[in-house]
Amino acid sequence: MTLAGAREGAMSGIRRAVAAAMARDLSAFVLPGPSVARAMGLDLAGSHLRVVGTPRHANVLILVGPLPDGLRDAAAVTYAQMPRPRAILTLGAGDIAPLPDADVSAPPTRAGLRSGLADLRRVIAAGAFRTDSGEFTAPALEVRVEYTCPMHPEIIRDAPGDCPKCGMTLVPRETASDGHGGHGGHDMPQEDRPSPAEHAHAGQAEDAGGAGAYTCPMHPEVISDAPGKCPKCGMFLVKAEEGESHGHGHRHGHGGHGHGHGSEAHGAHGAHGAHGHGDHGGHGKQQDHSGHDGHDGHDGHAGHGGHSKAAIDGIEPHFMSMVELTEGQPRSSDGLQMDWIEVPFGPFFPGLPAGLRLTLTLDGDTVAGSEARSLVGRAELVDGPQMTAGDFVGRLAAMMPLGPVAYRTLACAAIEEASRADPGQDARRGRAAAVERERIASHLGWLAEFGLQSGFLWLAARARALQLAVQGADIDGIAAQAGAIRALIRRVETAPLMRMRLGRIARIGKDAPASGPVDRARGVGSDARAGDPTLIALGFEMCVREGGDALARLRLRCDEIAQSLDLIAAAGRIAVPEVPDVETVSGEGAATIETPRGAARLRVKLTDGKVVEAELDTPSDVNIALVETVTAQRELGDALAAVASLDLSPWEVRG
Amino acid sequence: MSILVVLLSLAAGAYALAVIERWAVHGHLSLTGPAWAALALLGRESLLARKSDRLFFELGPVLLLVAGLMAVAVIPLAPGLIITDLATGALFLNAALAYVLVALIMAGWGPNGAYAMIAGWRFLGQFIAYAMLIVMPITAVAMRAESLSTVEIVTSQEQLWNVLYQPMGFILFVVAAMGLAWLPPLDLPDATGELAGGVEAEYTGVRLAVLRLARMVIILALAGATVTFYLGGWLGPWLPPWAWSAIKILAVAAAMLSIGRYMPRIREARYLALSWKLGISLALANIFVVGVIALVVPI
Amino acid sequence: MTVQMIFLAFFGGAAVWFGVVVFRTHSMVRSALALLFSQTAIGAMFLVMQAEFLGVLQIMMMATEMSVMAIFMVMFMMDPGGMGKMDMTHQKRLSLWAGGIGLLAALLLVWLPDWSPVALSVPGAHEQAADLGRELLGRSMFIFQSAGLTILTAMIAATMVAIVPNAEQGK
Amino acid sequence: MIVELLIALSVGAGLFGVGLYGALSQTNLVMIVMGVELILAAALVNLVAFWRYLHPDEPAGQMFVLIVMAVMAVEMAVAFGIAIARFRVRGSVEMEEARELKG
Repeated sequence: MTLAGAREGAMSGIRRAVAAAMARDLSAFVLPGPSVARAMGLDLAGSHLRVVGTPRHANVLILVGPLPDGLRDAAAVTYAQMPRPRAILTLGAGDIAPLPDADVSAPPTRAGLRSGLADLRRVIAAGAFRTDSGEFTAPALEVRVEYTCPMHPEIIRDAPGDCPKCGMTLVPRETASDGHGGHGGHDMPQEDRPSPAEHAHAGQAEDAGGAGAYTCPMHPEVISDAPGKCPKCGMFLVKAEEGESHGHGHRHGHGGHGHGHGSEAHGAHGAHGAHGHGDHGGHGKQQDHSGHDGHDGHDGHAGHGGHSKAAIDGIEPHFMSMVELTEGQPRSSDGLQMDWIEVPFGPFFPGLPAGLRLTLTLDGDTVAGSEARSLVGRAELVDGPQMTAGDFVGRLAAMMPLGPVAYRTLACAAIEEASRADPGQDARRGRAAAVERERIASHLGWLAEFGLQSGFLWLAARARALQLAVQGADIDGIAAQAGAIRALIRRVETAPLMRMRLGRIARIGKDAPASGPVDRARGVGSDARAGDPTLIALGFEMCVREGGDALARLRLRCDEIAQSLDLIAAAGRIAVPEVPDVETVSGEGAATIETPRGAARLRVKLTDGKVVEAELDTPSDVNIALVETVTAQRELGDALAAVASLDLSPWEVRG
Repeated sequence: MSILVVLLSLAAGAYALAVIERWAVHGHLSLTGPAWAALALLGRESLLARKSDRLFFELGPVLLLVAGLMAVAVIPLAPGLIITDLATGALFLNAALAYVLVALIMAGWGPNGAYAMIAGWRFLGQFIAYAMLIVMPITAVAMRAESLSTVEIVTSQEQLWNVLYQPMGFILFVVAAMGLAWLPPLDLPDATGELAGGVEAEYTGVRLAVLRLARMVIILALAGATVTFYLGGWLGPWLPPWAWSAIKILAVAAAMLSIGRYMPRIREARYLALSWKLGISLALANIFVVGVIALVVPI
Repeated sequence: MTVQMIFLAFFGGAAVWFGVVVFRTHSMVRSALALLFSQTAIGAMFLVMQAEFLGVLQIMMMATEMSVMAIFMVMFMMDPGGMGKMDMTHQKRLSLWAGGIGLLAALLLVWLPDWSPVALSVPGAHEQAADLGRELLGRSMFIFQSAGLTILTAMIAATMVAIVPNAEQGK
Repeated sequence: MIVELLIALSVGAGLFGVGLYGALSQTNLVMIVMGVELILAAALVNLVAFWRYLHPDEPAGQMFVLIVMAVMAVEMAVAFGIAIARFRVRGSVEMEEARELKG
């Protein structure tokens, strides 16, 4: 047995003991995420392995369920970040390119997990070290060096040379292919890095002096032919350098702010710098400066033309102005403009929903801007020209790994609506109870994720165990767990520091569009169940909480768990819906179901018993738009807690 | 000789603490677990992050370990069982632990990763919160002992342990110590859910092993400091002094490790506000009360 | 050649060398930490000179002070990582002359006078700490309290200068 | 013992020279503060050396060192207060760009 990700070295002596230790001590990084594994009923954390939060600390990559196309590149980066020896275990994942073939594959069941882990331990113990271990390469990992003109960012070449516009020597710049796993930079030793500040230096050789002979040190746009005072601030104008006259804006070689955190951060800097270099008129003197690096050797003002602001008398020519660097940057909430870095979180970030790519622009540790995107993407609902009803129901349920029962029920209800079929009262109650059971599991899963994110590990462990117990449990199983679940809820309500952690963050106003618990936690809100006679007969009443912040959402979810327990008890039976027999009916129908994350609406069109058209509105589609609101000007930890409090499912978001 | 004994017991303590941590965090008790984990960690590749500040990256974990060891040097385990009994031991402990901050900033800056860098600077903010609350309760302790020597601080508690003499100081010190050792719920610099490991995020293999060992040593040093300052050090009936020290230190360390499991992480700004507005006022009141008691009631 | 002499020279050399590194390195964090190590070496010199309390205090205070310095360096520098190798100096010649002349003058002052007699023994560390305490709370109490008040004033004043004025906060 | 005194004082002189160079040559306020810190550190070394080798029985010498340490802290606090205020207004703590403060 060989391990694809073995570490270089002969398997002998002490290495055998080390390999045995590695086999015992498995640290797993789970793709797409532990939440997906739990939704499939797999108890990873309870299988004598540690689930870790960064691939750097993992030696096993566990892939659960099929890997969505949008996550493949990120998965490759994640794998590349793991230190060798590293292994891959797939549980029902199928094709996992561009990752190397799985070392062990097993079906995604509890028994499969057990046998898979046992096999994995054997493989690692036998083959952790190998003399001929190969390199792992994937397109996503290639760092491309491209050449760009410091003055004309639109000029990008693959080879060094001169800029066709101004004749300056192009400078190298690293770019990585898109789709990084959110853990900046991989580990290839590379010594000579292109320094962004060199861009800035060169970039300063930008336009020649000022227009007039005198200018205000504070307001460079004030230009006068004669000495005097600035009309804006009353300061004495200072002598500007002689130069050809052209109006210059505030250009700043922004690249000087080089923390350089990973190539993505570089990219972000480049983007910042780009608008600094955006427009500039012709400048004929540029050729004179082509190819000069740095500014050493320039001993005078004459012919230097090196500063985008008119050089103030007395300032040495090589001096790089900090005012210019900070000038165009947006102000942050505290008025101190810091270097902004763009940090990607996700798609496999431990504290965020798996598959969600959150890009935060950080100003210090305050979030200045954010962008949330689902890398999973929802595919077409109807595969091909038409599908049978059974295939369609199965496909929709498989597309939503975090809520399969609710979407299965939704698909069945919509098809029944289209075919005017009636499942009967008993079936309706069974279905309602099945959806409620999934709601309990989903909310418990959310509590586990929240516990993990906020370091409330007791909650994470307890909620995880209860979620696994509830999933797929029959009516007696639920009744057996009800006491424990209620105790957990009470404990959550009274946990110390909870209000301090979640209170008043991620507040959402009453007019912003929102769905599901997010909506009901702000005092108003709607619930698709409120119009369902079956549920009303079971005693359903809409839960509402005031506040609209993350704490209210937590409490509302707890309320809903308690209520769902009551509803299941009242329903008396749990039944996942059967695919309705539609034969050759044609027609259109729509159904709405309150999934754990909010109301989902499906409209289907049947032709001769086949589904030909379908349209789905999901709650996460609505709620993902709130990310920007809830993170704006928040401290990083609060921003992440805010995003988590929305309970997004990237699988529901339109691709 | 006593140096060797202290270092050996430190190693044993670190191992015991690792067992306790696994039990507290991952929920299963395994006596051999940490040994396997350490061995496995040593066998993994030790990656160097691209574009890292190599010097800081390498030096961070080592400095952390050195800071922890220096702090341990002034903690008495039994009469005569101490690496060095400095006249300014209580202050020296602070001085050594101040380098935890420096080490974390290095480890955060070194690997050139955003998560690690934010984590490093976060710890600086956290430091501003806990720093005064480490020093001010110690002042009150030293006032009672009329000495900064840790041995004399222990012997001053023969009549009554400081935890009863100045309970307020004890609480403040433990909270601050948990901040210093970045233990949950004050684990802002390596919050898994927020920063994917923070300062630890880019470390692998041997370097990660050093970092984790250093963390254990620091927790032990702080538990030892708590025991020395407030729980009467080696004092206790029936058992030999070293046994009392071991029991108390491990119990305090276990308590500090597991308390964070039962509550969410505190927000950075809240911790700062609480420490300065409430904590420092209480610490001043504590000093005042201790001063009055020391002058009026000779215990 | 006493042990004390060797250690003093070693830590002194380290202090000066790290002091030079402060202005020679390009990375600002390195610069701040070099200053920290310079100050730590000075603290070690104090320890060698048997001023235990002062040495420990110096080592403790500087660790925190210089870490704060480091974050300010990162905040207020254009090129904190030092990747641009920017020149951030001015009036180089003047500074070199001034530094050199200052050094020479100080050295002259050090080497010319006759410092004898030199005291051989110092009080023990316990005694020193106790003496210092009595000094601070006895004869020099007024000076000590003034220093404390000055620090408090400076802290408040610096905070006042640094925080956003209320009027602007709303914007 | 006289040699130790001379070593310590020479170190003080060296730190003073380096600090003076730094304070004069740097353009950034924070770097200037670093230079000043070095100069004050030189004073500290001298004070401790004088206390140790000339008047070891006089705790007032040690007290002086405490006062200088306090001055270092105050100097830093004030300098950074000014730096923040200036950065807020101007976006720069470069001395070259603070000419209007020159009067």
